[in-house]
Parts: sequence; C-alpha cells; structure tokens
Amino acid sequence: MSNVVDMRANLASVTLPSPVLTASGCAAAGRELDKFFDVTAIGAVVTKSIMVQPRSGRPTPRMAETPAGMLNSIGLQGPGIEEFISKDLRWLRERGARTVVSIAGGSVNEFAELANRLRHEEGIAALEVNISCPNVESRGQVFACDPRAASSVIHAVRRHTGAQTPIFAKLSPDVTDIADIAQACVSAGADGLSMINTTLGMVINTDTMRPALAGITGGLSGPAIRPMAVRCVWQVRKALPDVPILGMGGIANGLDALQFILAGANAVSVGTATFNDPSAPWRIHNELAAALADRGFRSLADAVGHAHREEGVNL
Amino acid sequence: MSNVVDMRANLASVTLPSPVLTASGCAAAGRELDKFFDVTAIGAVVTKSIMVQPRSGRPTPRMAETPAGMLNSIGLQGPGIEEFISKDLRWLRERGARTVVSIAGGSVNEFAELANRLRHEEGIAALEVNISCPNVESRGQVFACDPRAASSVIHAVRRHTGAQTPIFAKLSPDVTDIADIAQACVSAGADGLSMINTTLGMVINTDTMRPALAGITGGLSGPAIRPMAVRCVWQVRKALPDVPILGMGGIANGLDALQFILAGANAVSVGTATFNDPSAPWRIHNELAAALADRGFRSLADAVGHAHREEGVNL
Amino acid sequence: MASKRFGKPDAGPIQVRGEVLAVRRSGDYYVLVFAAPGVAEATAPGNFVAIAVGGQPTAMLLRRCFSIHRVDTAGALGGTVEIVVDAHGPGTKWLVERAVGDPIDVIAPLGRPFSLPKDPVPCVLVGGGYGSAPLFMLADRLRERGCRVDLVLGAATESRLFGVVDGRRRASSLTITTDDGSLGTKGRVTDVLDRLLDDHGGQVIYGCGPMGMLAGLAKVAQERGIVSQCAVEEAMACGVGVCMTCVLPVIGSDGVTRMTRSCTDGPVFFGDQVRWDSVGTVPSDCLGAPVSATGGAQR
Amino acid sequence: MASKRFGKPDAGPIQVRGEVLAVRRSGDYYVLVFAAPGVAEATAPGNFVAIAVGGQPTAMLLRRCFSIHRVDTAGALGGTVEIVVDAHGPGTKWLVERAVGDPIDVIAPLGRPFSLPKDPVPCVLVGGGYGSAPLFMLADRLRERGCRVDLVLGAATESRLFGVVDGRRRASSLTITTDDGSLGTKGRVTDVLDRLLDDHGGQVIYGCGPMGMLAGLAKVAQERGIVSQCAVEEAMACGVGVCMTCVLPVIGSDGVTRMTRSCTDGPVFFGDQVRWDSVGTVPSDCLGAPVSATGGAQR
Ligand SMILES: Cc1cc2nc3c(=O)[nH]c(=O)nc-3n(C[C@H](O)[C@H](O)[C@H](O)COP(=O)(O)OP(=O)(O)OC[C@H]3O[C@@H](n4cnc5c(N)ncnc54)[C@H](O)[C@@H]3O)c2cc1C
Ligand SMILES: Cc1cc2nc3c(=O)[nH]c(=O)nc-3n(C[C@H](O)[C@H](O)[C@H](O)COP(=O)(O)OP(=O)(O)OC[C@H]3O[C@@H](n4cnc5c(N)ncnc54)[C@H](O)[C@@H]3O)c2cc1C
Ligand SMILES: Cc1cc2nc3c(=O)[nH]c(=O)nc-3n(C[C@H](O)[C@H](O)[C@H](O)COP(=O)(O)O)c2cc1C
Ligand SMILES: Cc1cc2nc3c(=O)[nH]c(=O)nc-3n(C[C@H](O)[C@H](O)[C@H](O)COP(=O)(O)O)c2cc1C
Ligand code: FES
Ligand code: FES
Repeated sequence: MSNVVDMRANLASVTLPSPVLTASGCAAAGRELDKFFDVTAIGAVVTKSIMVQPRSGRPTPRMAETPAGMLNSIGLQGPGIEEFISKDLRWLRERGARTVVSIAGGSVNEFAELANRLRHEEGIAALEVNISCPNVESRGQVFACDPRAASSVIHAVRRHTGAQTPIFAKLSPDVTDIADIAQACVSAGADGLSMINTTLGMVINTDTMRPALAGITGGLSGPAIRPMAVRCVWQVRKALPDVPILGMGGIANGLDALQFILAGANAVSVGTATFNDPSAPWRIHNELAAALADRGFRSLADAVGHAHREEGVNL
Repeated sequence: MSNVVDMRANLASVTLPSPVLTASGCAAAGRELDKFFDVTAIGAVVTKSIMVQPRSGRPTPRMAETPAGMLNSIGLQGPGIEEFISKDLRWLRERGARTVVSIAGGSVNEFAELANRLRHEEGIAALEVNISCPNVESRGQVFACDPRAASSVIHAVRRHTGAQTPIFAKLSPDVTDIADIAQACVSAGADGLSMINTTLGMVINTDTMRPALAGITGGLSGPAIRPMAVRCVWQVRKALPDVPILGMGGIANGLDALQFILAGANAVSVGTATFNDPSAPWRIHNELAAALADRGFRSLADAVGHAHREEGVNL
Repeated sequence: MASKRFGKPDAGPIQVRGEVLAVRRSGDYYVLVFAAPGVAEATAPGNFVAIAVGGQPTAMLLRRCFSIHRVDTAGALGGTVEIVVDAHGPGTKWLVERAVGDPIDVIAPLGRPFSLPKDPVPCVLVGGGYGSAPLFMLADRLRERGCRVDLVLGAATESRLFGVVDGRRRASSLTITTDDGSLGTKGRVTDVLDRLLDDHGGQVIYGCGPMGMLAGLAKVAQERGIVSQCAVEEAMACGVGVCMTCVLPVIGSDGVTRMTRSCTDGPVFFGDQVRWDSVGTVPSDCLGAPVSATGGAQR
Repeated sequence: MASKRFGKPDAGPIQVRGEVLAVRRSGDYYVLVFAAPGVAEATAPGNFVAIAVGGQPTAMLLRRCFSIHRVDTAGALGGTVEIVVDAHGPGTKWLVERAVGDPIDVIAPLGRPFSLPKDPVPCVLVGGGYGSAPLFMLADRLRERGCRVDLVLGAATESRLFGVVDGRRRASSLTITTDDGSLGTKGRVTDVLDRLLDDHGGQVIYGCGPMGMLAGLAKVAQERGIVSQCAVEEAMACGVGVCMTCVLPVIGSDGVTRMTRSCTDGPVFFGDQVRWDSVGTVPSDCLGAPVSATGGAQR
C-alpha cells in the first residue's frame, strides 16, 4: 500500500527521492551508517558541520543523557574542509549518495571561504549553513541569534555558491522570534530553512557537583525537544508560506516525521534517534510512507502543511 | 541523618522553612494537595496565576502528553482576584500555609491593580509576577520576551506593593538572552526571579491532522525541559550573583532539585511532577534534605550555587 | 426538574501501592484486578482510579484514569479493585502487560460518584463500550435499595461490548445495541431508550460512555422531565483537581456556566447541568469568556 | 617498540533482536546471557555490544555498552552471548531485571578487538572490577596459540572482583588484589605486575578496567619496552562512530595526536598510543586544538 505514495521531496531547486535525511553531526559522513542501511536510498546524507581548519572539539565528557533527550558538546570536531573533500565527500560521491554539506565558521569570512572551496565540487545537492555557532568577532554571540549576523553569513555564502545549489540556513530555537531570523535569512538569499538545531541546556552532575559536560552547557536534542521543533516549523511556515523547510528535532518514528510534514516541513532530518537505531532514517522513511498511505495521501507534497488548512472548525 | 541539615531558604526578605514550593498552576490554591501532604510543611504554596476578572480559559483539549513532558494551554482560567481573596487566600491563611500569590495581567495597569488589591491582604509571603502572558496592548507580545515591557510591569507592581513583600518576576525561557530580561526586572525593582515558565511547544494530532491543543500552541513542562531550566538558572546566577532565584522546570525528585540548588537557585518549585505524584513537593523536600546530608552539607544555603565554585580544575 | 444531589459527597482519595492480581481479556478489553489497601471500602459507583504507567524511567509523566468496575472488601490483601482497560495507547498497553505480583501506583477513589435516589424508583443504566464498567456496581447498589434496573449496553460491534454476561445476571432486563448489528438491536442505545422508559417507567437515566451518547441520554431525560446522570471522560493531566485540563461547560446552581473540572466536580454530572453542544468550546456566556471571538491568546 | 596492529580488523556490526536466556548474580555483578543470531561467530575478544534499554516509551534514548564476556556458537538459538553488568544506574538496572524470554535489541560486535601476538609469547592480562569480563575469552585465544597467560584481577573489595573461579581454571596463574585486602594481596594491580612480569617474562600486557589502572599498565609496559593493549571505557552516545562523544587523545602512526573515537578506533588501543595524562582534556598539541587556552565556545 505504501509504495503508491509519491515520496519525492522538493527542497528549492532540488528534488530528493525521499523526504528523510540524516541530521548534521548525527551521521558523520554516512560511511558508518551504510553498514546498517543503504545510504543512497534516503533523501540525502547531511554531513557533520565542517570548518575551514581541522578542529579538535571539546574535552570529554561531551554528552549527558537527559529525560527523553541528550546533551552534547562536541565542539564541531572535524578534519577541516580539505580532508573532508578528499575523503568524506569523495566517498559519498563514489557511493552514489546525495549529499547536503553542512558548513560552520567563526566569522563571515570563514563561511565565505567554505562556500568558495565547495563551489566547484561535484555531488553536492545543497549546502546547509550552520549558523548556530558563535561569532568570534562578536563576543561569541551565536550568528543564529541575531538577524543581522545571520543575514551576513547567508549573504556571503549565497554570493560564493552557484545558483544551482540551494542554501539552507540552519536556525537555532534559542531566540525570541524565530520567524524574524527566518525572514532575515531568506531575505539574504537562503533558499530554504533547516530547523531546529539543539537548544542550549545543562546538567549538573550531582556526584561531582559540577556541570556534567566539560563544555558546561551543551545542545539538547531528542524527543524531549520535539514539541518545540514542531512549533518552530509551524510558526515559520505561517510566516513564510513558500519557503522550503527541512524539519528536525526529536523525530524517532514515522508519525513523528508526519507531525513535521503536517506542520509545514517539506522534508525531515533524523538525528539523535540514529544513536538508538542506526537504521532509523530508512525505517522512518518506510513508516512515513505507510502513514501517508493510511491517511489517503497520494504524495508527500499533498501532506506538507496540511495541519494549517482552514476547514471545519476554524482553529 | 537528614534532619541535621538546615533547610531554611532565603528568598529576599522572606525566610521559608523549606526550599521546596509548589509551582504556579500546578497546585491550584493548595487545598486539593492538602489531602496528600501537609501543605504547611513545605516552603510555600504558589497559587495559580490570578487575574483581575474571572476568566474561562481556553477550550479543550488543553493538554497533550509529550516525551518526558506535557503541553498545556489552560489560558489562565480563574475566578478573578475578588473570589480568590475571599476563598482561596482565606483558606490558605486559615490553614496556616505560607502563600506566594502569582498574578497575571494583560496590561501594566492590570498588574498594578492586582498588586494594589493584594497590598493589605494578610498572609502573603511574596508575589510572583507571571510576565509570561501576552500584552494585549502590544499585539499580544509576551511581556517576558521584551525587557522594556517586563520592566514596566515589575515597576508598576513594585510601586503598589509594600516593601516588606518581596516580588519575584517569573521569566520565560523563550528569549535570546534570559540574563538580559532578568537584569531588566531586577533594575525595575524585582527582589527575585522565578524561572522557568513553560517553553512554547506544539503537537500535531496525527489522526485529526490538526494541532492537538485547541489553543494550537501550549507550554511545555516536565523533565524534558529540565536541562533548559538548569541552564537558565546557571546563566542568571552568573550574571546576577546576589539575586534570589526560585528555580523550576522538570523537578521530579530530590537530585533534580539539587541540580537547581547547585546551579544557583535558592529554592525550587515543583510543578508537573505533582500530577504524577500529588505529594511530590513534600517527598522532594525530604529527598533533597537527605541528598544534602549525604554530601556533607550542614545547610541548604551552603549548597546554593556550589557548582559555580572555582577550585581544582577550572571549568 | 431539580438538580440537587441526593447522594453522599465523595470520600477523600488515597495514594497506595497496589499489586496486580490478574489481567484477563474480555472481548476487545482487559480486566485488571489489583489489590489496593483502603480503596475498596471508600469506593462508590462512578469513582475512578488514576494509575501511574511506564517502567522507570518512563517518558510517560501522566497517570491514566479508569472507572472502578468492581471492588471486593473481603480480599485477603485488604481489598481488591477491578478496572476495564481498552489498550489502545502506550499507557494502557503498558498496564495490561503487567504480570501477576507487579506493583502499581494507584490514587483512588477519585471524583464524585453517581448519586442514588432515595426512593426505589425504576432506573435505566446505559453503557457505551467500556463505559459500562462502573454500571454493574451501580446496579447492585440500586437494587439493594429496591430500584428496578434496566441495563442497556451499546457498542460499535459485539467485541466492543463489555459485561453482557454479568449484565444479564445483575439487571432486571438487558438490552443490547450494536452499530453493525453483530449482537442485539442494530443501532444506537438511544434508539431503544424510549421503549424501555415507557415499558418500565424509568425515573432516572444513568450513563457512561462517549460524549455523544451522553448528550443523547441527557436530551431524552430532559424531554421526559426525568433525571439523568452522566459520567464524562475528558483528558485529565492530574485527576485530583489542580491542573484545570479536564474542564467542560457546566451550569451551576446559580444558573451561571463555568468551565468546570470533571475530575473533582465530576466525572458524574446531572445531564441538564452540562452544556453538551458546547463541550470542546467556551460558550460566550460562560463566566470569564473572552470578549472578542478569538480572545487574548494566552497559555 | 612498534605500534602496528598484528590482529585482524573488526567484522561489521549487526543489529539483531536478542532474547534473554538467563540473568544470574556474580558478586556485585550480574551475568546476562542472551541469544543473538550472528553475533557469536563474528565476535573477537575485546568487542562490545550496545543494547537498547527501557520499556517503551522510555525516557532513556541511548544504548548501553558492555564488553562481550563469552560467546557460544553452538547454541540451539543461533549463538549466545554473555555480558557482565554492574547495575548502578537506570539503564543497567533495567537490563538485569529482564526475565527469561524477554526480547532485547542488540548491536554487535562493535569496536576493535584485542590484537593477538603471532608468536607464543607470555602475556599478562589485567582486569579491574567488571573489566575482567573480556579477558577470559582473550585468555582462551592466547592459550590456543601457545601463549602463557598470567591473569591479575583487582577490585576495591572481594565482591567487586569478577571471574575468580573461572580465572583459576583458564589462566596459567591467577593473582588477586583488593584495595581493602578482603581477598588476595592488599593493594593495586600495578603493585603485583612487576613481579609477575619478572617471573614469567611477559611480553604483552592486556588490560581492561578503570582509566587510572590502564594508565598504570601502559606506564609499566613502556618502562619495560613491552607492548600493552588497553580497552578503554568512555561514555558513548552511539557506539557506531557517528556522534564523536567517545573520544580521547590518541597519537596516530604519523605522530600527531587526534581526538579519536573509542567506539570504532577502540575500545582497544595500544598503551603507548593513548595520551593518558590528557584524557578528559584536549592537549594543546592535538590536531585542531583551540589556539587560546579557553578556545571558542562552541557546541
Ligand atoms: C474519568 C475517566 C474514566 C475512564 N475510564 C476508563 C475505563 O474504564 N476504561 C478505559 O479503557 N479507559 C478509561 N478512560 C480513558 C483512559 O484514561 C484513556 O484511554 C487512557 O488515559 C489513554 O492512555 P494511553 O496511554 O493508552 O493513550 P494515549 O492516547 O497515548 O494517552 C496520551 C495522554 O492523553 C490522555 N488521554 C488520552 N485519551 C484520554 C481519555 N479518553 N481520557 C482521559 N485521558 C486521556 C492520557 O491520560 C495521556 O496523558 C477514562 C478516562 C477518564 C478521564
Ligand atoms: C566499551 C565499553 C564497555 C563497557 N563494558 C561494560 C561491562 O562489561 N560491564 C558493565 O557493567 N559496564 C560496562 N560499560 C559501562 C556501561 O556502559 C555503563 O555503566 C552504562 O552505560 C551505564 O548505564 P546506566 O543507565 O546504568 O547509568 P547512567 O550513569 O545513568 O547512564 C547515563 C548515560 O551515561 C552513559 N554512561 C554512563 N557511564 C558510562 C560508562 N562508564 N561508559 C559508557 N557510558 C556510560 C550511559 O550510556 C548513558 O547514556 C562499558 C562501557 C563501554 C563504553
Ligand atoms: C551529537 C550531535 C552533534 C551534532 N552536531 C551538529 C553539527 O555539527 N551541525 C549542526 O548543524 N547540527 C548538529 N547537531 C544538531 C542536529 O543536527 C539536530 O539539529 C538536532 O540534534 C535536533 O535533531 P534530533 O533531535 O533529531 O537530534 C548535532 C546533534 C547531536 C546530537
Ligand atoms: C497545567 C499547568 C498550568 C500552569 N499555569 C501557570 C500559571 O498559571 N502561572 C505560571 O506562572 N506558571 C504556570 N505554569 C508553569 C509552571 O508554574 C512551571 O513554571 C512550569 O510548568 C515548569 O515547571 P515543571 O516542569 O515543574 O512543571 C503552569 C504549568 C502547567 C503544567
Ligand atoms: S485533571 Fe487536573 S484538574 Fe482535573
Ligand atoms: S560513541 Fe558515537 S562516535 Fe563513538
């Protein structure tokens, strides 16, 4: 029954065969997960955010489990753009996986440099711009928490990226008005929006009586934050009816994914759930297809934003 | 062993015999919980936010369970200040419970009116000013999301409240910089800060394919949000080392409460956990006392903010 | 028609550690039997229990509520309680997977029970699906007082009826309706109600089941000028009266409609107290209703 | 001293539905035996399993990791696996409360196992607490190759030793240390190591246990110019190499220190590869280390 649903997802100029992607930082560059499911079957592999230089990340402990969630403070550990291109991107290309490359920088220039370096690389379906990282030029304020900073980054990345490659700005929920930031990114040239990144959290270890993470605070992810994520997608879909949205935050099964689609996401990323079930992205693709079929949808596209419809009782 | 710990909590000019309070909206006015534990034994009963006029609240469904949390959209249902004073406050006074009265308004004037009406009532240990409600005069923007609006409310309440009654501003986590709002409230005359109120969330009912709550969005509470709450307490304690903090958000046992105390809260409120265990506030008082004793603390006050200490490895 | 209560007020609830004694199937449902010291004695028909669900640490914070089906005060374990569970979601599924001897955390008895008539008047008891669960205990109490008890059980289909065998034994008459006609009369409970009332002179209708059914019963009662008492089922976060999630529009003795808690002021209401057409909304004449159509958005 | 690996690379992990066959106590620990089709055959000593915990819907998202203690490929159920569990937190407690026949969700075998020497050299195996779990399988493999195996088991106290009886049977010698002297020599495993190495000419030290103990073993090996292999235990979110939570500073074959995943590049490392003193920090000469002392705050 489920194979009658047209599962293609439209993300700006790119059409993916499945609306389920991995989430940045939760799938490395796809290779490890390929042992558990065929990474070419899902929508795309979204790679761990890459920076210009190699980066050690933070000391351990880097994680703490929390109720229905987890905190992480990895600190964007990675090999730097050159090794990423020569190893990870190459593997993904040779494997035939669609790839969304996530980039992160500490300054507008670094983002520009990354975009520039990736410009002529093949096999990149889209760029995801992780603006939820601190701006070293602005006392460490996170780009995504300031419409102007966010907009400068997106503007620079757009200028250094070919028109055929869509740019998704990845938003943080830790703002007073997420629609405001979304609007700023779109005005600056973002083709779509990814949301949400983790929300800032903290655990105190009651044995050591110190913060549980070496990094003190960390990013909260998993089902615990799903209601917040669905709310963000809903608000931004309302404010920007035509902008493609890649939704994420606590998706662990097909019905969770359906919530995001109904709230207005055009596709979804699966992050933390992969740690429990390494084949989660593909399982969720299938569960979502079945859920759509059960509800009589002919295509995924028909379900996008369906919860916003005005009919019967006016919500 | 646990009775050797001095559990008194200092909240500005008020000293409570226990650092565990109920959370506003999760204990009505104490009467129902008094069947399950002695409400005079805990620090105080924090009453459901009261408005000037009677208020019906929102249509049902008003709640949805979420992973390790719940959404509510009660819409501040209540009998209005007059009936509150003649029935609820009177019951609390006669019962001998310490009472923190939570007030809510749609305008600065309403808050002022509430403070004025309560000014000469006896048996009020403190006021908690719920500024996480929409300002009808400012397109419904929540007071707590704007430092200026928050500050006007606190200023007005302070002006109409006797100096012997401390005022706690209750903050929303849905802001870019909570320390900023905290500072604005303190400058406007808040004697202390309560944090956090619920964070805005949403669930889509995948059967009806509509928002699960009649109110569309709701407030997320429970252990799911605890890491966010602990982070807020930590940040505000760092920014304002001397301001009393009433911490809350997902506290379900004594070690959860201890996390807040170590992060810098002087006392805690227990909300959603009460729905699962109506005697949770008193149980948590006892568990916290035992946990403090186990760790060699002579008094609760010694543990407040202990996770901020700089000693050994500098975090 | 008067809407004063003629029964006793509810006893206070207690929180106890119960122990599962049996879980057995009954049609599409499960009957869960557990020991719960102190509960049986204090229970009146229409009271409910709130049970904590999920192994620790669970993602399910809220208790699940169930009508009390039977109690036995003679049990060796200090009183036993039975509930009927429709295992459709994660909490109810967890519950029916309990093994004999497992502990469960129970708060009971909760809510206002059915009021009993002083005089031995004929009564009609109507249960929809598992909604019949509290009616057998009620039937016993009514018959002890000399009331004639006509029982109507309705459901979508045969497997979703509860208590057919029991009903035959404990009521003066048993009428069954199913939407698909798989057992009894094809149709709704309200379709057979008028005949029953005519035949036996019923003075009180007691009902428990889906909201639509209860609204139907209340309407029939109102048309005939007799009393109806309905046990409603609203989603509840606390079950003890502190959260205000479980409200519905109810007309008070002062004639004013208020959003009223079904956990402590209900779950049993007189049929003419509830604004059935407005359930799920806030009627504009409700105390404190928003002045504009949309109201101030508020959480 | 060379730090090349002389064993085989790890086989790929699989995710299977296992079934609990037995849970038994052993001192302060529990031994959990489960069927897990396909795992036993592929397991080498030092591999670990990652098991999903908590009844559904649980608040615990992350799998728990355990060294594989024993495997049996001859089982009727397609291969069985044994692990040793120290039930101190909610996940491990849940696990040891499983009943025979309960399903468990298992990913295994994970990680790089211990490398085996080509030649029949004498080896010393050192286990701290439940850290001894993987060493018995290792001892068997080593003895199959003609290696002498001296086993050292250490713990805080007698009840926290694991495998004393087994150890006596399967090793050439067994030495026990406890911090409180309740069994064996009072003291640390490192206190008895030099004598053992002197007496039997050990060429490789294998260790599994707390970080401090492993650091001690690595130091002894380094001082003597012999090889050490240590199985580390870092908190892991995924266990399969995608999350980067489980890192520690490890020197690569190019001499460069990197924050290296212990789940896929370990858990077994050569003792001289790990920057033991810097575990829990990022050494300033690590690849990509922050330039300033505090670094750019980043999540
Ligand atoms: C007074 C009262 C008496 C009840 N009696 C019975 C009974 O005798 N037998 C029976 O099978 N069921 C009864 N119910 C309904 C039962 O409480 C729900 O079916 C159950 O809570 C659903 O839990 P779940 O985890 O299986 O489903 P989910 O739908 O996953 O539950 C999610 C959340 O919604 C709440 N919820 C969902 N549906 C309901 C509902 N209909 N009523 C209240 N809360 C709900 C749950 O408590 C939980 O918090 C009664 C409810 C009330 C209020
Ligand atoms: C490679 C490896 C092998 C291990 N082998 C064994 C073994 O044979 N026997 C045994 O009893 N334990 C072993 N452990 C430790 C075991 O995984 C933890 O004790 C367990 O995860 C704790 O779970 P909990 O829910 O009981 O405790 P909690 O402390 O509540 O766990 C909370 C979270 O922290 C993580 N965590 C906490 N402590 C550890 C730890 N020491 N290592 C990894 N993750 C941790 C958990 O996975 C979980 O996500 C091993 C760990 C690793 C990494
Ligand atoms: C361990 C870990 C590492 C992450 N690293 C990144 C990252 O490098 N870049 C990024 O944009 N998001 C990163 N995220 C955030 C996820 O991509 C995702 O936005 C978030 O976790 C919410 O989704 P989830 O609940 O499904 O995990 C990371 C999340 C986790 C848990
Ligand atoms: C049902 C419900 C009603 C609430 N009503 C109020 C309220 O009236 N005023 C207020 O300041 N906070 C209200 N809150 C927020 C709580 O006081 C508390 O800040 C929040 O729930 C976090 O704590 P918890 O996780 O312990 O519940 C309400 C919370 C819930 C769950
Ligand atoms: S369920 Fe909480 S008030 Fe009724
Ligand atoms: S545990 Fe995830 S990379 Fe090692």
